[in-house]
Amino acid sequence: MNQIELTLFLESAVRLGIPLALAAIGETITERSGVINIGLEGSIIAGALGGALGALAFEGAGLGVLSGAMAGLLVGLVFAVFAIGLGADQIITGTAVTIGGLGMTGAIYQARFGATGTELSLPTLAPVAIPVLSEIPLVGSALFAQAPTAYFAYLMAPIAWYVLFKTAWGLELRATGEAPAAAEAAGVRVRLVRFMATLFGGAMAGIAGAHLALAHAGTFAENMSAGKGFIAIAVVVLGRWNPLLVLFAALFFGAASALQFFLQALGFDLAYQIFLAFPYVLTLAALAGWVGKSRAPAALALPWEPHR
Amino acid sequence: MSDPLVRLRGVQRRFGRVQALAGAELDLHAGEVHGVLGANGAGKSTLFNVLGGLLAPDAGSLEIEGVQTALGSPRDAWSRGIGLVHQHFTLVPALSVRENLALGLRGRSLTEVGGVVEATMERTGLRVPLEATVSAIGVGDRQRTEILKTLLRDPKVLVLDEPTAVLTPEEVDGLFDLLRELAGEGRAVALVAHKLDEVLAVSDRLTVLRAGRTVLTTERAGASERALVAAMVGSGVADEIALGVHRTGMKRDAPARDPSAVVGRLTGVTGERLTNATLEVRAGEVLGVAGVEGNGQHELALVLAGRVRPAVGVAQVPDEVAFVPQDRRTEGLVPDFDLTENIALALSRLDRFGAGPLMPWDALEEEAERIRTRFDVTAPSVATLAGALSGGNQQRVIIGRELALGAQMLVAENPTRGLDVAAAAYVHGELVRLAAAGLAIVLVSTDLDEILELSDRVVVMTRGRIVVVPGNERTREGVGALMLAGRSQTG
Amino acid sequence: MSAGIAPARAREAALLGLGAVTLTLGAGAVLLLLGGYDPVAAGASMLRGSIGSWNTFVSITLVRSVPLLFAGLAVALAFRAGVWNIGAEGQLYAGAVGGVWVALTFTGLPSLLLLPAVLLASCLAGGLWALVPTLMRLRLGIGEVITTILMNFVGIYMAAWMVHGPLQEQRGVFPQTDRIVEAARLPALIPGTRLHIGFGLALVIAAVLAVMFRRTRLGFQIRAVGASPQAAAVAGRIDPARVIFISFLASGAIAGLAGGAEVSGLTYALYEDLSDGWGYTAIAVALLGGLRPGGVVVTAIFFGALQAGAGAMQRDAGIPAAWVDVVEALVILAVLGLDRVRAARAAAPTGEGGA
Amino acid sequence: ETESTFRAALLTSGPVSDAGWYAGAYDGLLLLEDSLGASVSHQQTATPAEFDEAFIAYASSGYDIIFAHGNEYQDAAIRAGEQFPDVTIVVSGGGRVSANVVPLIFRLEEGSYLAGMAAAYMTASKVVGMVGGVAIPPAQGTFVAFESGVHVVDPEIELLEVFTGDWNDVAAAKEATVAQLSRGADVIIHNLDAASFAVFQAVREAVDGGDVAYAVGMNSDQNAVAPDVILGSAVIRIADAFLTTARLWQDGRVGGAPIYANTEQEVIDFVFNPVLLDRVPAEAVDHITRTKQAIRAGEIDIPRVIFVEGEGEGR
Ligand SMILES: Nc1ncnc2c1ncn2[C@@H]1O[C@H](COP(=O)(O)OP(=O)(O)OP(=O)(O)O)[C@@H](O)[C@H]1O
Ligand SMILES: Nc1ncnc2c1ncn2[C@@H]1O[C@H](COP(=O)(O)OP(=O)(O)OP(=O)(O)O)[C@@H](O)[C@H]1O
Ligand SMILES: [Mg+2]
Ligand SMILES: [Mg+2]
Repeated sequence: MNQIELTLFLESAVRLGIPLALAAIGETITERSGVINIGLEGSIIAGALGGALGALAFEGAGLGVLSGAMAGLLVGLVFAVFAIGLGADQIITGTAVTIGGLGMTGAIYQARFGATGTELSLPTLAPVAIPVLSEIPLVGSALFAQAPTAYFAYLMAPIAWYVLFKTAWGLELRATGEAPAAAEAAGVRVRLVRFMATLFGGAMAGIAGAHLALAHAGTFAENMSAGKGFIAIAVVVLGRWNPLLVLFAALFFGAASALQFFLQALGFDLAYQIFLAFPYVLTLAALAGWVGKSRAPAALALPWEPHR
Repeated sequence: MSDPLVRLRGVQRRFGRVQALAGAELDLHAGEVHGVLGANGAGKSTLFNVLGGLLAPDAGSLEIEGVQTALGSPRDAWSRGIGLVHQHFTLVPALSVRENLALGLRGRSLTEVGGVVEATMERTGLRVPLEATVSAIGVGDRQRTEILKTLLRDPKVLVLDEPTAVLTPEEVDGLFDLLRELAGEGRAVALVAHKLDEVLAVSDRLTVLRAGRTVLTTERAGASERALVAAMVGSGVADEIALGVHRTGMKRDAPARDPSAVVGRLTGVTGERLTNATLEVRAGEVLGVAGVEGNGQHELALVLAGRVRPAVGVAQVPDEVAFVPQDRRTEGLVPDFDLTENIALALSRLDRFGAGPLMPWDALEEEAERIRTRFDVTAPSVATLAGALSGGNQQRVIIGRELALGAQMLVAENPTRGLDVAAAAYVHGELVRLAAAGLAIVLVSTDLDEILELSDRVVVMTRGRIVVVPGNERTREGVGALMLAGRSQTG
Repeated sequence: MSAGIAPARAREAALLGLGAVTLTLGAGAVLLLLGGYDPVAAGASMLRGSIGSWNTFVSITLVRSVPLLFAGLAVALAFRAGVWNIGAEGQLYAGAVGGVWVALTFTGLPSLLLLPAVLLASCLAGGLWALVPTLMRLRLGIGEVITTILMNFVGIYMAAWMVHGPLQEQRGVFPQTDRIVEAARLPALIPGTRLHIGFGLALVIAAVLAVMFRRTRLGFQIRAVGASPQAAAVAGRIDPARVIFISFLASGAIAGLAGGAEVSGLTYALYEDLSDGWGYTAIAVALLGGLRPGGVVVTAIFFGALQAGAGAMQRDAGIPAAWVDVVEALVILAVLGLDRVRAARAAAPTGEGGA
Repeated sequence: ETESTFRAALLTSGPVSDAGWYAGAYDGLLLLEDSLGASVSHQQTATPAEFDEAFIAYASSGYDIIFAHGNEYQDAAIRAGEQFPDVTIVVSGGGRVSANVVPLIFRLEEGSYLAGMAAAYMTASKVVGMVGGVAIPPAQGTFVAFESGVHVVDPEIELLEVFTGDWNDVAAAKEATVAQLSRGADVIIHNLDAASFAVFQAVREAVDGGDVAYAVGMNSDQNAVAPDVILGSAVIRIADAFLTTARLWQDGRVGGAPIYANTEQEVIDFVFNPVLLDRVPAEAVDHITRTKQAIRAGEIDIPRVIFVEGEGEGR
């Protein structure tokens, strides 16, 4: 690759990483509270449709992102009501929410645009180049000539990190995910904390979906989330439940994915399925080389009922 | 007497088939230290959990400062000025001590918390390693953290459920001074402990629970040990426990054994928290291991019990060693298993339960039943989940199981921690009997009285090293001094 | 654990659960009405298409349940050992590839040899697919949740590559393998239906697992390590690593059978998109079945019926696939609500039968 | 219900809301209902196991003709055809033939050959890209034909090819397109479903960034989707093909041999985007129009991927 190609590759890596980062930062907060939301996929696709419909209704991509966030949050709410409110198993609930989210968005899309869909063209979230930063050689345009949602992700990572590790609120959140009984005994409202964390995760996933629809594709298609919810969950682990590392992990995964298209475009004569598997294999390798054990929050996925 | 700060009346609480509380009563007055006694499973923790807002009572009333109150959560209890130090730790293992303390002080900024913590440590003399992760500190430090966490919120009513079990004698004395001081400031202090002398030493008034009911409330002045024990366990067995066996019946002057039969031997074992540990354990003796928590006793116990193979040095121990581990809820038991399964965990390896691929459940269930009866475990049946037992009853199950192993050697860490007087006496009696029968016993304990009373030889662990205590220094003071040499390790 | 719920709480939880059931089913009906579809017709076609007749039940519902059954048992086994194997999907694909490879390679063998070889190969391949996360957990301490998810994607692409490359049909045109020989095909379990003996095999495995958990030392060790690896090691002197190794690989092997049985019992060739996320559905199946083999059998058949009914809803009631997914999700949520009712009732003290 | 009505079913393995390949089939089904009074039903299937099930369910409940819209159905179709000799199964892009199972072959190569010629006239960089979903023969066929269309005009032009592995993954399609643009491609053709929008979006962003680049629509007339960047579309009029097929079937003329749909019947076509037509040199328009007529007349053999069993005789 020459320098221009390298720059383009990096741009592509960031573009592919951003939706993962958005969803994974949200999920990090959710998981830190002891909830694993594998219904994330449902929130992402809802965010994509919500973003698309919002952008059409309000004739602007910005408000589209906001409605995407709301849609993602709504799906997160359904998950939270069952998994936290009712104490139902988180994995089953997440499975149902994913199926339901994919189905519901398809149903709404068809109700709005007809059974055979439409060639939908949306107001898009155009890249905004940040004056000086985007001129940095090599990485400047990749990192700083992106859609506003990318900057939102850059911003949320340190904010989430700060809240998580430096504030009393974050302390309560982490305690809730590690030892809910102890947190409750200290006066933390475990279920409330988990509710909020899950809704936040849902909203972030919604923004990720809106980004896909408005910044990336400029359209909505059924199932366009294409498994990103699951990858985001893997990214959270790769980022060791630390929002800053999660951002990097997402970009890493984005780079691995971008590489596959560049290698294909470069004309490497390998079956393309091998390129497609590449980011996953690379992530496995990265994990193996990523020395030191990271540990999930101890109470992750365990339903909690104050034992009264 | 003034109106009580706390008045509990007719409190009932049921867990499935178990009526844990059946009309318990308790008054706590400002300015008093109130001892609460009762056999294992009497309902002490349940009652305090009701007071702490953790459990909702099925019936009964709670008044705080004369006002009828219903506590919906621990949060409510906190806001009413009730601070509860739980029997089982309610710390977050993955967080640092400082963070755990900050969690107790919800809502204040972290810098503010720092100041309050320092001040409280200063005032109470409770020193804890602030930056350490809780999972890496010993139970003594955890207990201190737990108490500190509660005190930070400046409660009007302070309730401590078995706080002394893991503290050294000096620390117990210090804690009691602190409790008196706190009471002197006009707070009400309630305390559960199983050692009568401790409770008697610190309390102004006493309440005894039996089978979920309050059977006695009395001024300290008017209480005799005998009457208290009678109230706790019912009249019949009280005498021998209170007066005889527990106090004096244990100590043996001349152990009957063959001193040449070495059952276990460590040579130059070095590893985590162990430095060049060399030790022999002989048949028929009780070897007492004293030390401040975190000086390597637990690691020594694991090696002696054959649970950990040392990286450096040689450990010659029997294939089968009975082991009563320090943390009963994570190492001793599987809380989600029933009693039979928990007993099977250790016993199903034994030849007498056959060697085929199938589990001999019938025989194991019989064995479980036997242990339940023999050790008087309060549980509806052997199909009860271990996690649903009171702390003392969990300990009984473990001890019963390990003794049934019929091993040549027994390593026990704080075997009577959390046991009521009767059970503690029984366990002590068993240890003595087994030693007499030729078993090699290693008794690791933070309870110096227990060590001094039962042991033939005593060693002290300080900073991972073993120091043998000469016969003439085998006194509370002598051993205590050796132990304190290792104090800074944890402080 | 919910053993500590007091009577009032239990009643409250039960009511909450019932509310959830009513709400989700009600919401489903309202949504369908809003979408312009007839909920009654939808429900009827769902029932008809899943349990409407003996033949429907056997040839559609039970057939659909087979991969869920294998994969569900695989997940249940792993979860019981405290191994979070989210990788049944990848293991299923590996199993399908392994099985089809043997079936295409040893075409001369008699059925009596070839069939067991095919199934064994699926087991081995599935186990091999689980080996990577197993070693990464035991050797490197890397949690299996992430590694198994990643291996799923790798497995799916590996199978896709196989049908585009090494195992592609002789003509080299379509992304599929050649059809496997008769001798490598699982015979019908009930003659005249589509149900192949894979279903029987799954039931046998379920029975074996049930007996293992309840009666055998290994089963007990697995449960102990799953419930508390520390207590298992200290009190039970069980080596958790060994138990995890065995359970993880066995789980992968059983998940591999899901793929092998699908290929040799039903499709007779390997295709891309062999599975519709069954490995993930299997997690729900296993958990809803309480991680008990018997429970898994029931929930796998339930999910089989759900999916069979979903097809019928499209065909007979004209409800589009997207809507069918919505209904499916709502039914799962309603079942979750019911499950809460059941749990609350179990916790409530009922005389002798209590907690 | 009158005697003359017949029952037609459609199977797709993707959502019909894709405004493309599946949507066209669904429109076809509705066209049978409207024009021929057929009673119709549709099922979206996901796995090979479901294919069998759906065929059996439709055949055993009296459906007369089943359109299985994708080559993935071919094996299951043969099995079902044997079991239910009275039903007729039409497999779009299928490769296997029996008495009552027939492939419906869309000669989209004819359209994409023309698209290739257009691309060759428009490329300034002499690099042209192709972005595909899954590498199945019909998709590969369009690329092969596209390539030869390009080379008919200018044999020097370089072609890039990428498959994303997913017809609907918009993010993958976008990055694949960006990758090709960055390799210098300035005309991009696709063979995708819903993800095709991302190709147009990527090209549009390149144009917004000051480059000159074009996309080519595929499968349906996509000219209106992104009129600012789409040069033209290689079109299949699937609904028309279904209608024609159903009429043939009514006449008893379906069975035992593949059905071909091509430019001759105007099922396949290449249509320029009128908005951008003024940028296309007259010479190019003329050349393409002439070629189209030659193809219709059967004078030009378009290279293609042969995938029907026993096929060799061409059209
Ligand atoms: N959550 C629970 N579920 C079932 N049974 C319980 C539960 N909590 C307590 N019990 C039962 O209630 C009874 C009282 O237990 P409690 O913990 O109050 O006893 P305790 O007096 O604190 O005993 P110990 O001295 O052993 O700590 C015991 O029989 C115990 O098994
Ligand atoms: N979910 C549960 N189901 C059944 N029993 C439980 C459950 N949780 C705890 N227990 C048991 O209920 C009782 C109360 O639990 P807890 O953790 O509060 O311990 P405790 O012994 O009562 O000490 P503490 O005073 O610290 O509460 C204990 O006997 C404990 O073993
Ligand atoms: Mg207690
Ligand atoms: Mg207790």
